[in-house]
Amino acid sequence: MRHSEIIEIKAASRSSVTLFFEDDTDILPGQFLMIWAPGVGEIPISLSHTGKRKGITIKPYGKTSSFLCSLKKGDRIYFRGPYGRPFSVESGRRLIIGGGTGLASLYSLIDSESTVISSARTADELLFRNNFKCKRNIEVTDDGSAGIKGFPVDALRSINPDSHAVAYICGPEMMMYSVYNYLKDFNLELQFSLERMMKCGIGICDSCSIGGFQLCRDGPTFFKDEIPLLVEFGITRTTESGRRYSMK
Amino acid sequence: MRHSEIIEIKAASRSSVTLFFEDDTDILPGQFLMIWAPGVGEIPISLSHTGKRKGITIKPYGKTSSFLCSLKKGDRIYFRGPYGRPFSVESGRRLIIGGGTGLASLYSLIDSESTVISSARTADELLFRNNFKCKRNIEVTDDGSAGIKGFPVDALRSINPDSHAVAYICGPEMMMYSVYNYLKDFNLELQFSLERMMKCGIGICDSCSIGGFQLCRDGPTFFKDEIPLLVEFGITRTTESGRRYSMK
Amino acid sequence: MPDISVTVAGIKFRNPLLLASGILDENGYTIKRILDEGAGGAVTKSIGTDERSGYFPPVVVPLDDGLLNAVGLPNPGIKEFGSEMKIALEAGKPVIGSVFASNSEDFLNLCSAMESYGAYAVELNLSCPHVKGFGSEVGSDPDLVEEIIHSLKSKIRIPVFAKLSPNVTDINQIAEAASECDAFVLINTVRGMSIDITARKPVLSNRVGGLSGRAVKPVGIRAVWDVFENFDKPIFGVGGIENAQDVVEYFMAGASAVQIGTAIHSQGRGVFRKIESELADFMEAEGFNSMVEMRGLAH
Amino acid sequence: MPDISVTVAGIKFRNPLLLASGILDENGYTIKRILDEGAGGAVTKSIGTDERSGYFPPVVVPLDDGLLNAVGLPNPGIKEFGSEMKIALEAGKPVIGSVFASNSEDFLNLCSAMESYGAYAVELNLSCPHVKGFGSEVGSDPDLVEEIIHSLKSKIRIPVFAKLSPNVTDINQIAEAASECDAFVLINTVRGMSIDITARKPVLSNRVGGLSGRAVKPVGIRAVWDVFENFDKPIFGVGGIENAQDVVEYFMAGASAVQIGTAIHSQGRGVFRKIESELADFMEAEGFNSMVEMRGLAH
Ligand SMILES: Cc1cc2nc3c(=O)[nH]c(=O)nc-3n(C[C@H](O)[C@H](O)[C@H](O)COP(=O)(O)OP(=O)(O)OC[C@H]3O[C@@H](n4cnc5c(N)ncnc54)[C@H](O)[C@@H]3O)c2cc1C
Ligand SMILES: Cc1cc2nc3c(=O)[nH]c(=O)nc-3n(C[C@H](O)[C@H](O)[C@H](O)COP(=O)(O)OP(=O)(O)OC[C@H]3O[C@@H](n4cnc5c(N)ncnc54)[C@H](O)[C@@H]3O)c2cc1C
Ligand SMILES: Cc1cc2nc3c(=O)[nH]c(=O)nc-3n(C[C@H](O)[C@H](O)[C@H](O)COP(=O)(O)O)c2cc1C
Ligand SMILES: Cc1cc2nc3c(=O)[nH]c(=O)nc-3n(C[C@H](O)[C@H](O)[C@H](O)COP(=O)(O)O)c2cc1C
Ligand code: FES
Ligand code: FES
Repeated sequence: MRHSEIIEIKAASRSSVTLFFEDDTDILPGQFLMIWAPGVGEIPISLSHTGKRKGITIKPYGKTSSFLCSLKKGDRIYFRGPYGRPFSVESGRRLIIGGGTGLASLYSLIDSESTVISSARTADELLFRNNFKCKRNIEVTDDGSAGIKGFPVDALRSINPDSHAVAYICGPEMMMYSVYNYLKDFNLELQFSLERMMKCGIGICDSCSIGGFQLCRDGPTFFKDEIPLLVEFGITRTTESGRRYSMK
Repeated sequence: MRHSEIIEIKAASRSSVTLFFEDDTDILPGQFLMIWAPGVGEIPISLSHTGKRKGITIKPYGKTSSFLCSLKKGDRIYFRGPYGRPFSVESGRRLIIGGGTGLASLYSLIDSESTVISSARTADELLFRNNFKCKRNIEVTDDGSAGIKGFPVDALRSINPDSHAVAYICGPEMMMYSVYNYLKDFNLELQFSLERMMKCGIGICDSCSIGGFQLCRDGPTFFKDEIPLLVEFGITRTTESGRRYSMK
Repeated sequence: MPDISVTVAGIKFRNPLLLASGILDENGYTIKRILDEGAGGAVTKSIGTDERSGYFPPVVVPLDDGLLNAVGLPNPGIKEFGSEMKIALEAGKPVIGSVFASNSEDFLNLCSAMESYGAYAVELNLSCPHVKGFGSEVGSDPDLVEEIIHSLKSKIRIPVFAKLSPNVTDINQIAEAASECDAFVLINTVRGMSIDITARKPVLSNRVGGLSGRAVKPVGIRAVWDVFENFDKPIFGVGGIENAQDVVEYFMAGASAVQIGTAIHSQGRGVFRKIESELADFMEAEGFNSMVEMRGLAH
Repeated sequence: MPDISVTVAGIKFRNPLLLASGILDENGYTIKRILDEGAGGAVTKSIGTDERSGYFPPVVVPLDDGLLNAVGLPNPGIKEFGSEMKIALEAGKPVIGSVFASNSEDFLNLCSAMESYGAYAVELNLSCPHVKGFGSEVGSDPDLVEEIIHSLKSKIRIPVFAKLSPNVTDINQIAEAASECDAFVLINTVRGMSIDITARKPVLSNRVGGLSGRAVKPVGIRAVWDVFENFDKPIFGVGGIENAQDVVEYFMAGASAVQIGTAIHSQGRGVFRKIESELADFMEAEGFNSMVEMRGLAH
């Protein structure tokens, strides 16, 4: 395990925080670290801030993420990685679609020409709100407390996807599934960063597998033309025990 | 283990042979290989011919060396290495003193300006006889069947050591001990390649140690000013079991 | 072209390289893909009677020369596993069902279910080093091992393989107890542990785990050698296999086929195809026509 | 400056880094040099009652991550070894006499001789994995181990250390049998084997050997952890130590001092000085003042 000291902490939404630390490793957008909280657990976390000064943005959810959110400046974080296939950074106008903490792994891809669709359950869960510069930012909330009431696909209807070269999408699988089905017949390139339970992060435990591919190693980035190969995408997934269940 | 095919075999004396093989590794004069005869044994052997086409010159002595001398062209030899500190190749005139198979490890150092003292028990055991070019070759045999009757020190009396820049010496320890005592007060640099039983070749088994130094790793090359540190040199040595005995 | 197929306990494998139990073989789609991508056969994750979530992460520590793991036998329970077997078997290659239990009755139920799912054989995990009450705790008790295998052999028609642990004083004693089996599988992981010195804690949530990969190859070679010397039975060699040389080393020690796990970590799923082609090259260069010619050759 | 000295069983070591038995410690001059060059203490090669030549070479196989060896307990016999002890003790640092035998009478004679030669302690090799009738064959029999140590403790005044093998089903059972000792030494090598596939033969002349070095570190850490959990006694940690991090890992698992062998192969005799200075740096950075503060800290 490597370790670093937390040099700064910033709120990223009402409950989510960004932890900043320094580390010399090159980590590309879309890659992740396995973050270890000794005695608590280990979870995969994408980098929201790449570069020498690195940042991870975490929402308190279960025990490990909640523990990480409670850390203070000066505390240590432990991690291994980076792991996974990064996004392929394309030239041209970008459409960024982030659901929940999914926006974290997309954050470093946002530029002044981008269209950003950010969604969350409620307004105060929107990540990095007013904290990035882009051409257009469409907010979407489940409850309508900010922006469009509904889901990212609802926001998509108000823009022209083909005025973008590429879309980068990250969020809950059912959200990505609906976005894929909506966008797949347009011309722009699609890059999805999928999310499934990961126990090992290095392609051996099978907990993150989808249609025979390991998300932690073959992904988490998958391209438009690869999605049909992921026969389980949006359909079934497995629990900690490996029990298969339907997502519908 | 690495392995190579024997591409040529040449007699080096009545009973000794040189086995030639190709190997890409860089091996310097004075270094050795641990040569393995599967099912028979493993012994250290110096390179008599360095360069891409390599040669080892072996005298049938115990079971492993005898087995190696019985190999045919096309057979495989197995080895690991190179190991050991090589000779330091100095400019200036060289005095080469080889006793028995000791001349093997010196062979690649002989040049047209060298004085070579080659010794063996009998004439037909002299290694590489008439097979090298040098300024002067003094032969010495125990029984007087060729050249001077006696030991290398006897030949030394007939030359001026200080007309040489460096002496390279390899042979039985008592021979080297007497050569050291004779030459130590002259001005030329001395480099000895010592020989003791070696079981591991890599500095862990202690079978080749001399005054706390491992011949296989700190040596086999030792310089004039290091010899006094080798408190056992010419005095005591140990058997296969580690039992110490006096060499006098 | 040398023939790299092998037949073990009546089962024909197109190549001798099986996926080892516990690595990428919990999800039927993954097993199918690995078989499609070149493995000669696959052993499933070890399955028990009841659902288990396994241990909380960290469940694995990557080391320079291998892995330390304590996954904790997560599995959906034998009932749920039928659907995964069905998907895996679509590859049209042998799938072997690995099972774990603490008594012979449970082993029998698990094996019967695997048989009914179409498993080509069952592999008894008598050797997992990190779960209380299972694995090597069962596999180090010769009487229990003998009873389990004896009771299975009269009731199960597909071959029964016994996977043994290297973490015992005398592996031949356990092999003797298991000698009614149709083949031995050697070895499971070696008990080990890793502590993070800045966190001042063991890394694995279970603390103790099993060492696999390059580090344990000499341990596996020796186990196969010893059991080959004493028993006239097929052996699957497992532990640290990364290339064709390693496969041949296991064969010369006495293996009839091999299983590969940790090398997938260092080389990805492509490791099966890679070794397959290296193996044919080696055999051609050294004059071997079939795998069986190499078996036990170093004895 | 943090204090890196340790006191184990009443013996003070200027640093916790001892030379392990069997590596460069047959010749008194070598032991003396290693002590002069930085080791905190040294354990001798294991000495028996009679002279033994050991096995014919090859006696060692260098691997990427360690060594496999079957040296075969060469030793000049206890009578002859007095002169080596004398030379070694000139370094003015603790020298521990390692001995091997197959019964308690021989162990007693060996230990008495070591005591008379000035050994600071004796270490019983109950764990060499590759010599018939000695080492782990003795060390896997709890009754014999208990008898040997019991008979020694009443007659030998210097501390008695028990070096145990990891090649057993339950190391705590053997530690229990040895629990009259003054300290445990964990671990000896792990049984293994290596075959050369072009020669088609095991490399070691004895075929089976013992694995040491980096590959076995997790096995050693786990053994120290387990014995520390169950016994209130000093422990020497051995196995795969190459740097200060490894030393600290052993301490946090429960070691009171460590021994180093195979790292001399990769790094030379200078490894003791190197680790000594790394250790002080680590302690300073992490705020430790003494070695004992780190002992068992990961439990
Ligand atoms: C590629 C990727 C990137 C991610 N990036 C981010 C990010 O940037 N920000 C963010 O907030 N989240 C991110 N996540 C989600 C994150 O990894 C966690 O899944 C999430 O925070 C919930 O963790 P937790 O606190 O519930 O963990 P815990 O409840 O402590 O669970 C941790 C892990 O333990 C395992 N587990 C759970 N229950 C059991 C059980 N009963 N037995 C055995 N094992 C069990 C699972 O593997 C689970 O993931 C990412 C996930 C992935 C796959
Ligand atoms: C650096 C170096 C370079 C050398 N170069 C050459 C060279 O170029 N040409 C050459 O002819 N010779 C060379 N030798 C000598 C050579 O290595 C052998 O020592 C010599 O050939 C005798 O070997 P053998 O056939 O008797 O081997 P064996 O009798 O088979 O013995 C091999 C080794 O086994 C060990 N041994 C012997 N008896 C026992 C026993 N009872 N129990 C356990 N182990 C035992 C010893 O380590 C011995 O060296 C060199 C030696 C050294 C140290
Ligand atoms: C992550 C992981 C999980 C494993 N799970 C199991 C298991 O469920 N059942 C089993 O019999 N062996 C299991 N093993 C052991 C392997 O099948 C194999 O015996 C061992 O890893 C040595 O082979 P390798 O070095 O090729 O990995 C597991 C090994 C690893 C690394
Ligand atoms: C070449 C060699 C010889 C050994 N001889 C002995 C021995 O005589 N007695 C003994 O107790 N242990 C012996 N050992 C085991 C070591 O003392 C040590 O327990 C083991 O090598 C693990 O430590 P390491 O990884 O630092 O080498 C030997 C090890 C090696 C590599
Ligand atoms: S997390 Fe284990 S295979 Fe992907
Ligand atoms: S031959 Fe073993 S130390 Fe030199």
